[in-house]
Amino acid sequence: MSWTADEMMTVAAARALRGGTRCFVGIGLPSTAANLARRTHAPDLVLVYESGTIGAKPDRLPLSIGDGVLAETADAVVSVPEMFNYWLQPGRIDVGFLGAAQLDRFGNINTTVIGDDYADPRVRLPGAGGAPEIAASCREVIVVVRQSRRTFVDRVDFVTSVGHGSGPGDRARLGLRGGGPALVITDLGVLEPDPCDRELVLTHLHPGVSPEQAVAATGWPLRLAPTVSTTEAPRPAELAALRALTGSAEHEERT
Amino acid sequence: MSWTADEMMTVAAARALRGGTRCFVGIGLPSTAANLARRTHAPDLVLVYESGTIGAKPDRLPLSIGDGVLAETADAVVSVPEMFNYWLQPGRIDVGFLGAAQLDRFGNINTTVIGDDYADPRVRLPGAGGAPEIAASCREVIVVVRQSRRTFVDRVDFVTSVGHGSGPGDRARLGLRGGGPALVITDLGVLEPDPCDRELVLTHLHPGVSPEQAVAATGWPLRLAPTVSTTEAPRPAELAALRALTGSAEHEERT
Amino acid sequence: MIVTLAEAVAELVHDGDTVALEGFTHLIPVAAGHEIIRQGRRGLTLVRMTPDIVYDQLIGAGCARKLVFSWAGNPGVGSLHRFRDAVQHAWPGPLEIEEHSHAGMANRYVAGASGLPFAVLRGYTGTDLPRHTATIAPITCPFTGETLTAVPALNPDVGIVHAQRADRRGNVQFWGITGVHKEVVLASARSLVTVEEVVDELTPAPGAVVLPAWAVTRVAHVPGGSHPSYAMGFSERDNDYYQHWDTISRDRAAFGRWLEGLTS
Amino acid sequence: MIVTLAEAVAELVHDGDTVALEGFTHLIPVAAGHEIIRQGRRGLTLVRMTPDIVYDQLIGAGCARKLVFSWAGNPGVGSLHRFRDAVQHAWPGPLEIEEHSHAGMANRYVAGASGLPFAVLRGYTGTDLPRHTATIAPITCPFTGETLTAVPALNPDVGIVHAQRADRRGNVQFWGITGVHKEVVLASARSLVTVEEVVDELTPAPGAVVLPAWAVTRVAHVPGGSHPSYAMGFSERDNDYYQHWDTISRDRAAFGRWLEGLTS
Repeated sequence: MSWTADEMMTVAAARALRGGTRCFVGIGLPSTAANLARRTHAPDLVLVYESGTIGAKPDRLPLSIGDGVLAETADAVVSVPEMFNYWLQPGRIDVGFLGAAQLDRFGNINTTVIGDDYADPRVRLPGAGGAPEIAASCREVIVVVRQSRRTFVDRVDFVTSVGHGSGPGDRARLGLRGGGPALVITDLGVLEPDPCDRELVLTHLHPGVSPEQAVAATGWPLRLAPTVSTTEAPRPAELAALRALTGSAEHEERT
Repeated sequence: MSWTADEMMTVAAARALRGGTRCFVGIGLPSTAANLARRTHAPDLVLVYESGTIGAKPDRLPLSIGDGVLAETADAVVSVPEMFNYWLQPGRIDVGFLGAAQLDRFGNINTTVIGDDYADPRVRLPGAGGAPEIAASCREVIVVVRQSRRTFVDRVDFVTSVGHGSGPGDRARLGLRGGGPALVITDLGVLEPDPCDRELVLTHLHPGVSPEQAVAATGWPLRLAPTVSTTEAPRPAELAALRALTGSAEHEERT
Repeated sequence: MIVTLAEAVAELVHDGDTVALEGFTHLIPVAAGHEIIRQGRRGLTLVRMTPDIVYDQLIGAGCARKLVFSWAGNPGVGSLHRFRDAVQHAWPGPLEIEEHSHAGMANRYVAGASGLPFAVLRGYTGTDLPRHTATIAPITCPFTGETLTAVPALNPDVGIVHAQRADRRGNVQFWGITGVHKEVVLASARSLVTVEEVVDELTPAPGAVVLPAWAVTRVAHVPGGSHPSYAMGFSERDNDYYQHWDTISRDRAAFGRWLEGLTS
Repeated sequence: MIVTLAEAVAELVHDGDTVALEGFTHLIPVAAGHEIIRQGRRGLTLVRMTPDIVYDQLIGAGCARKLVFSWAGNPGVGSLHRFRDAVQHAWPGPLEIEEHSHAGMANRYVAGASGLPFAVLRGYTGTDLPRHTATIAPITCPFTGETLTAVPALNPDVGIVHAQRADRRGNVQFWGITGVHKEVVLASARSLVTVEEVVDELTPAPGAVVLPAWAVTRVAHVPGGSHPSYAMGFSERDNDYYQHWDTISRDRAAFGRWLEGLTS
């Protein structure tokens, strides 16, 4: 069964979620991965959406964070202030799933502006949303993002959400209580912060991806972990569940 | 139809409430008066209880501020933090109804301790409850309390809830946004703050009460308003509604 | 209390006002936004956590002077092209922005609804937002000495939301994802709620929030008034329209034709 | 997750703990308080907005070292005699008090549930409470310069409430007057919810609040566990018992007999 790089990325992200985990989910790839995990190995995964739905159990992929199916199937629906104040801020959520327009070597994230001048940006992006506080307060953060030199930059143009700041101890100094990015899952492989200096290093490559490809798609001199493992290819059951979720029977050949 | 001093006091308090008024109600005399007003001249009076019930329409007198009948008949039931933060604090409530164990000439209220030593009180009273913020935030406050030298004191032993402080301008200086006590309704008559110096002066006497009785029941040299009116005696319809509410057909002769 | 949408907007929304149309994906008062465009309001400070299609439209139509927000995008689709055009090219005019996070915006409404001048949260620390947004400040806990973040209250001149139902006296009821509905109505000096239906009496429903009539300024009966957003129990989100908007909004001329269709 | 009341109290409540039993008139966890007395806990800091009969009992039984509260009385009846005896005559031992207003206590729980060290409110100004309560402090708005009041978060070691229902996985549901139920459970390091019934599946109900099982430490099935308080839909408030308690509690000997009946 063949699969696309995006499917590999989504499957890898789903696998990173364990059963019982409380997961703060954004729409798009994170939501697909979290729902896939719930359909496969982690049926008791707790999906929390910033729209206020706690323990949503959608039978189809929600198309927005405020999809009616989330409210209808949730254990509880709370107001948005309550979601941020009572549930996210005190550290009740295990995993925050984030995307990024830019990501730097310490896992800091930009979703605000591209360009040096905030007042006159080259590209105006949507902005912060819930991300800064998700990045601050979840026990750990998983970033799901396609890897390219445009995205994986030496220094983000704007720090929307703090990863490991500029290195060890920075999160503690800032008073951020969550652990920050633990995994960055891309269409090429997986990056994890070095235990000592917190710089993201390549720890996994997806099947068929070379280290050179990953290095070439990274805007800083990407370090490889002492052992770089190969991700297990998507299993047929995983692919079937994913495609049932996304409703796409068609799929591209992986190039 | 004869009536008791307490009945006169309750009827006078009920009459002070106009239709459409949002009224923050404590249990006991204030609740009886507010419910009486709703049954007689002010059917659209909005009863708000600190237990979180907004627009309660009880068909019998609730016996506690958390009586089930309040929740069952309310337009909305909110949490206690929401009640204080979203509804009381911003000044959405027109009238706050308070009782008092001690009350001084400026309408400051004590419900905390009797005696000079807080740490070793002569009598330990229940304490503040919602009163300090009701007194601070409602557009105006009505105090309903039996008049005696023990209660109407020159200086309260403990300021639990601020009335007019120590005189004109004090509320503004303290940043209190509500108007403070506008009426003190007792079993003898009605006191109102002097428009200039904010000291409570006698403006009404209930039928059959002499000015001397009121002065004798007051622990400071009670001033009389230029015109002291006589309260209209309870009408038969008011008494009937009150007695139906309190379920007491028996009533004492007024002495 | 219950008036037409046109009457409500004419009465409540004035040039130069600070106006918040809220609804977190659900119950967005889109029809009210269109009426503001139709009535030609100018110089508005628009406030909204998630400016999406209706704010793209208001901005493109030239109603806004300033935007206060935390996430401006077309959810599930991509960018807001009118918003980007305003920020990047000042078209149809310059747009001042005041940018926050969701947690910050939600707490600003909470402070506004609570009659407090500010709210406290754990937020923004280490990000670049405080360097560009004046309404973010550190605050010290008087008991522990810890530094946290303060944001000022939002108290719009007008708060507008859509809801499922009102009764004839103007009591309002909504359920499903309730977002910051209650907060924006209570924080605003004046408020308008557009509703799917007006009933004789509200019946209790699971998860339903009720706002008493005396906490709302005006109610307007506007069935379908949240389209392309939705009203749980009444309509489904029109996901195709969100896609469709991407095509219309990419191009100033196409947007112009859309605007002409709305206002003519 | 679902254990007996005796097991829950043995596991969760330790000598010297700060324990909050909440329930605003409604859903007061009286049976849990009695179990704390039976198990002979000592040195507790008891927290409760409205200490009433069950706190009078805990204080009279000698479980408490300190009381944090805002209104201590027998609602609709009068005084709490065991509380007064402790404060006025240090019987059965001295009782330290930390006294607040309702608004302050409610906000302290909100801060605790929110993971913040303090809360801000318009409160206490001009009263004598700040002269006697150390946990009240002024705080200045960084935007307007206005002075408001700060109170520190409450984060009890154990929070205990009564509720109508739980499902077998431990998800908890309650409705009617919900008071500070959610806040005290979320603010506490450990929590216990006693429930009227355990069902296979929770069904939505108007006004119902649901706490997911993972936000609660233990659930115990204790039908009638809020008597003489009540559980809407299950029982009525026993107003006679509140009157009756006045007689029992006035007298140390009568109270002693009541206590012996409870613990033997």
